[in-house]
Amino acid sequence: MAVLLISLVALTLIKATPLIYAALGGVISERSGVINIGLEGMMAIGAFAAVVISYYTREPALGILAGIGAGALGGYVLGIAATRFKVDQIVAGTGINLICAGGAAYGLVLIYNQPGASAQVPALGREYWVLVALAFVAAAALHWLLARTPWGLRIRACGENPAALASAGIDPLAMRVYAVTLSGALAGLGGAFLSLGELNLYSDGMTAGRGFIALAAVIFGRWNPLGATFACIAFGLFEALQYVLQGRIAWLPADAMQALPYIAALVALAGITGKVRAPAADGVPY
Amino acid sequence: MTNMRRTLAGPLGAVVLLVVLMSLAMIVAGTSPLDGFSALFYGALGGRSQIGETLVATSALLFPALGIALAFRGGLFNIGAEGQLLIGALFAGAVGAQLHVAGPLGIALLLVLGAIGGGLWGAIAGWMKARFNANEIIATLMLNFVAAYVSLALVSGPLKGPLATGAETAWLDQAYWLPTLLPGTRLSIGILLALAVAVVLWWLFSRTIFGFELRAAGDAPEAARRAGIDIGRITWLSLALSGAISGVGGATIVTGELHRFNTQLSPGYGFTAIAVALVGDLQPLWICLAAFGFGILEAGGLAMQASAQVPKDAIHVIEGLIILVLAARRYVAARAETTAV
Amino acid sequence: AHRRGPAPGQLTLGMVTDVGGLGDRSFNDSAYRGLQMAHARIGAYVQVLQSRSAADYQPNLTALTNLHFDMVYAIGFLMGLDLDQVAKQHPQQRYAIVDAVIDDPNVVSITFREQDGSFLAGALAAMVSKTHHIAFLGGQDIPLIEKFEAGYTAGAREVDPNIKVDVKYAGSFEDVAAGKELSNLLFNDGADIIYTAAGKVGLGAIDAVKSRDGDYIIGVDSDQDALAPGRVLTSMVKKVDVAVFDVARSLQEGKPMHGHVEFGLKDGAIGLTDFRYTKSAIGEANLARLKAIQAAIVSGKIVPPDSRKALAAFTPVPL
Amino acid sequence: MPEPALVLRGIRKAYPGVVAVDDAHLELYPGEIHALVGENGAGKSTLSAIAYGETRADAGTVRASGTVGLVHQHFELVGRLRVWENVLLGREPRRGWRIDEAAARSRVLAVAERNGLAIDPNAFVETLPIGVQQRVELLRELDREPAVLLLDEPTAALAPAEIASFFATVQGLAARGAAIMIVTHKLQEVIAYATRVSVMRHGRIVAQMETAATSVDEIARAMVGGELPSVAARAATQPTPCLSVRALRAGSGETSVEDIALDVRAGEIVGIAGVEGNGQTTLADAIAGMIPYDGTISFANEGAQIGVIPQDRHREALVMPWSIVENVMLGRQHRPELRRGATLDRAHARADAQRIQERFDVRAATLDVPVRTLSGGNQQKIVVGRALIDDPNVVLAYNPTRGIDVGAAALVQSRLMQARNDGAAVLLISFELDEILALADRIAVMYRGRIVGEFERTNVDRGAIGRLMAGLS
Ligand SMILES: Nc1ncnc2c1ncn2[C@@H]1O[C@H](COP(=O)(O)OP(=O)(O)OP(=O)(O)O)[C@@H](O)[C@H]1O
Ligand SMILES: Nc1ncnc2c1ncn2[C@@H]1O[C@H](COP(=O)(O)OP(=O)(O)OP(=O)(O)O)[C@@H](O)[C@H]1O
Ligand SMILES: [Mg+2]
Ligand SMILES: [Mg+2]
Repeated sequence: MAVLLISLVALTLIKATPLIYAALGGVISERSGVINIGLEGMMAIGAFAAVVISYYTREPALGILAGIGAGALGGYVLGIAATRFKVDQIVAGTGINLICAGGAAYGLVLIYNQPGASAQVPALGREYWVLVALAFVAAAALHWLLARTPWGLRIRACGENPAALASAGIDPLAMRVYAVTLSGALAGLGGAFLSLGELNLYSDGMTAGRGFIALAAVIFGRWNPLGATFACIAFGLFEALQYVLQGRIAWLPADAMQALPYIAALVALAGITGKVRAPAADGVPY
Repeated sequence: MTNMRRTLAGPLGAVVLLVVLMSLAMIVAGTSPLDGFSALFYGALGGRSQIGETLVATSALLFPALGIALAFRGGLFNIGAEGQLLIGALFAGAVGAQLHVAGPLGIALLLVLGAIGGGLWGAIAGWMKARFNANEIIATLMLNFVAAYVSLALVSGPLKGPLATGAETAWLDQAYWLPTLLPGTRLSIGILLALAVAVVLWWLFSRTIFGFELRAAGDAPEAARRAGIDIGRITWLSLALSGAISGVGGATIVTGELHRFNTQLSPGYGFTAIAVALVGDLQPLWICLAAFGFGILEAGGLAMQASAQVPKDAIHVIEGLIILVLAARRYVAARAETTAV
Repeated sequence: AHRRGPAPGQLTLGMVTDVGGLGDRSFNDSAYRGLQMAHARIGAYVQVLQSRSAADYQPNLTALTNLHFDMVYAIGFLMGLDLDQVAKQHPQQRYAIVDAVIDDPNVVSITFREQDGSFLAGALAAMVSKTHHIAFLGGQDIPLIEKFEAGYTAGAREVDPNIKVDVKYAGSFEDVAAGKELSNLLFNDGADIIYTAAGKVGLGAIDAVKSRDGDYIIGVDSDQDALAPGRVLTSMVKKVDVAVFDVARSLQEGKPMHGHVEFGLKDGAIGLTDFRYTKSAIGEANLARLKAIQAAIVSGKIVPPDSRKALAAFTPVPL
Repeated sequence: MPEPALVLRGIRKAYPGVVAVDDAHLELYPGEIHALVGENGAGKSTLSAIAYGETRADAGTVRASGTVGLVHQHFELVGRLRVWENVLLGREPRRGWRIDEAAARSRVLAVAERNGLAIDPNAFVETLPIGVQQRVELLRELDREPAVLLLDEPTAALAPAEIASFFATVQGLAARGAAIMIVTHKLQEVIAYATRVSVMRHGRIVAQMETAATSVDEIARAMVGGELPSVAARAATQPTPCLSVRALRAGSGETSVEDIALDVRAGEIVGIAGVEGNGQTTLADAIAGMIPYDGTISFANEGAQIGVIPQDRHREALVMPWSIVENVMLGRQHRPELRRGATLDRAHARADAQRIQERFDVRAATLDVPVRTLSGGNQQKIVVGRALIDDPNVVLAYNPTRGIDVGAAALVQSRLMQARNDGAAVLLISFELDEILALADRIAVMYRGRIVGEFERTNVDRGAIGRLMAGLS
């Protein structure tokens, strides 16, 4: 029983970590007023870039950095499209998702001359627990940054009323590009955690909707880093529970069990009625 | 400078930019752009069966795109078209495989079932939004996952066809098959239905009171509420209708192409359709055009992969680029206009 | 690496993958190896189309048909019904399908007795397990995977009637991380051997076992032993490549195959790998016992179950 | 004369279909309070935005000798941030990485004190009444010590007492050497507080006067380019019961109302006087059926038509990206004359829009332009026009002339009077006591959610009303 509990906790943390990174990215982006539907793609490209760089340099730490960089690039493109070019944020995010997932799949062919999955590459060993811990540190840090620093104040103002920021002499568009880039960097880190922290390869489809779950966590967490982290943990816990319970409840088919975390999320969504309020200018172009 | 801007601004500019980007992608892949493009266009439009495949993809994208447009117009971000399509298909496939009703009535029954299934799935999110103010982006997203797992559980269990080797229902009776539109291809008359839905939606948005109220609720919810519009009703109704349209789309895939329900019947049409709807500016008639464009890519992409060694995923990159470039073109055009006075 | 179209007179082979796609290090990859063999040994021109959804099967098959390949392979039972339709529309085109039986004159149907190989895997696992607790990790709970599960469980019971066999499904063939997480869970729960039949998800399981002494993964479809030497006990190989190559060669030699061809233990198209990293861990006695079981299956003395229902009726056969 | 602080030369700005500003010249001098007046759509906001550098002119030059500050016609505040955060956004005092909150608060208090403004730096802006929000806007600009301060209709939403203190602040600033330009439609303010006044018409500056040497009438004539329309005369009516409110209790917190009893009869205008934030919004929303309430609100005749002029035209009345025609249909989409089966009769709606345009002199390039592109006053005219077009039994008017020019205001007031003369029951909520005194047959004074006094037109006592509004009895 104790063993079960420990693996449940370990599993929950491991499940939650990539979600937390992506969700924190989602928080920053949405607090600045940009809905980042592209988190999924940025995770994928981050996971891919991490593996490629680790493959060439044999240095997983560099791979992680590359993952962050690739995610940031995805974020930057989304940011520019959604601000300077006034592309609808949902459209731009959808485009980014296609480009990132397609680009990674394409990259596999170009680099490994083999579609579907990369070779195994040098990955983080036990150090990956550092990344798990770092996720929580990052959540706390982001919470503090948003609440206490000029940077945080400006991000929040940008998501509430970009015109006010403009009146204060700060370009809200630049602010948004910056926030979405950071958002992409975090999502990229989440992806890199998957491919080089937990595993040691990139495989098409390996992000498996985590970016979208992170997006949900942002809302469950009420656009607050700590809340979003909590939501990711809850989601991780439900997934872990689903894994553990599978096969223990004889009459419930495995596939139906797999729907459990999502159904739990729906119920939770109905439960937090009314109190949720998005940043006023979230999703509204400036 | 001004002249260059102007050229760039027009749709021509967008096309040129796209061709350049796509060529670059092909060169990186070691394929000559000439081969790539000829493969793309030959594969999409080079003959009857190619055109047929293109239109099959067009039809599959058009339904969910129209459904999405309906919800988006009402200010509701329905990103659950994929799940709604799947449940619509499941309803049609499950009943079609069990029950035997002959003739056009049977086909109509399956399409209606598709609408009911998808509509129900959309209405769940709508009800949650109206009743609990639950964020519809998240609700529809979660329902996608639930739809996938639940339908899989059903067709690998109770609804599994007796002869099926995979997770699918039994074959539908021939009587349920949608008539073929283009002989020798898989193109069914489903696409006509999709076009009809587009026309109805156009009429709905631009002419009817319901469409007016829907748009008001989407564009200015508080003003709409004060104008006596029941926002809750609009919310669940538009999500239900939106889901119903995607559901009919799922049913047409079942009755028109696959002739059975299979959990893997959509490669993410419901997601690509978001892009189709938005590239089509949420205007039903433009969406038809956008769906055709994406249909060309989907079908041509397959052929490109076959004869020019461009992997299919390259098509996703291209689709993504198209979305960004087309969406940005309006801004570029506007800029050119204001600075060129 | 600029590839061109086929030369005149070259044997042309096309292949459509199922939604698992290439790179699964497993089922689809194995079929692809068969094509590469055909390329290397008999100079065939080879083309692969991947499918993203069930709706892609027909267009993919049709696309290759339109390009007039000499043989079009449909990889996967999922395509059975689709191939049937396409084949009827194009009676002069030759097709082959893996894992399903299609009754068309222009289609060769290739199937395997996965339950037989899985039975051996289960028997081996039961012999090697120190905890009397082993596990099965499936991708999605679909009939094909059920064959693996049922054969494996029966094989384990054949050796150790009281063994505990945990069964979990990842709900996906792609979520590699889920494979690792579930494997760690199963290991932590006391299982010391996991048989995976889960496409790319299995890659995660293999990563999980790398850092665990005394625990093993049994790979599937392709020879996955080298992915974690010494930690992959064996792989239940399904030599789709051999079958695919055989079909091509017979065509090249002007004696094309017809109808339903079933591959099993006796053809060597199904079976366990040669334990090159794990021989000493398994021990000679166990290997001998395994041989005896294999002989019993080939002779029909043991009939491994191919579904959970058949498993319920299975009783160990005294040898 | 000293050097001008701001010089505008030959400014021109065209939008599709209109020339918003046309060859405008203007100079502002340190220490002066310069009023910029003009009809709705004359180009005042556009010119201010160009002077500030927010909008780029098509032609002309802007030269400023120091920082320029602009307080927009629509507030640009972040409701969910605190006062000090809004004021110091972009110029936050720091201690290391973090904001030095204590320093920030004291700095805001210091600026407020220097300018004679009372403010709680910790309050969340969205919880503040509009008058106080205006102070926050002003503080933000004041903190930057601007050499030139442009104020676009800063007093449109302020109560008389607030206006006086607002101008005290502005005068103090001018005395310290700032050049101030103030856009306003309240011509008395111009005479009372400004030193010079420029009049804009159709994008041009058509007149410039010393306020000491001019009058409200002269400015108004320059604005309109002729005589002002006079307000329709009050006809004799036989008021009959129409709207009756009893024991009404609604809302929560500061703006809740309690124990309200009120009758508005057909053929009369009842004015609700009061300082903003005393429950007027809640009362109006309850009568319009927009919020739940206890007590009774009853109409004498079944199915009475209510025409509503809401408080916030952007959020509550208009769909900004829609055309004028479509906005004219909004709220009327179920009216028999506008519908044909399930569809809407657009031709009829267009005719209605035309009628409104004529009756209210709406300045727009065409009826198909998005209302977003209209000037604030023209937007308001559409809202008023729509509320009155169907000859409603009850008219609920909330600050109906806020932000509209004197000519248009006279027009709107005339239309309200005509509606009354034609037998409508008009409830007029206004923060402008003058407007209420001019129009109302009866006046009720609201304070802290209650009606604290009622007056007949025949025996109004301005002083008494003022005292009641301030909570003194
Ligand atoms: N993906 C996972 N899912 C669930 N539990 C895990 C996972 N990864 C690790 N754990 C738990 O954490 C423990 C310690 O992990 P360990 O350091 O072995 O990670 P690892 O990534 O497998 O190592 P390596 O990178 O060297 O392969 C495991 O024994 C297991 O209990
Ligand atoms: N962004 C825009 N697009 C198109 N037209 C515009 C835009 N902004 C202003 N206009 C037009 O320019 C003209 C001047 O508008 P402006 O807002 O400067 O008027 P104003 O004098 O401030 O009026 P008001 O007193 O009503 O605020 C109007 O006709 C208006 O419709
Ligand atoms: Mg690891
Ligand atoms: Mg103005």
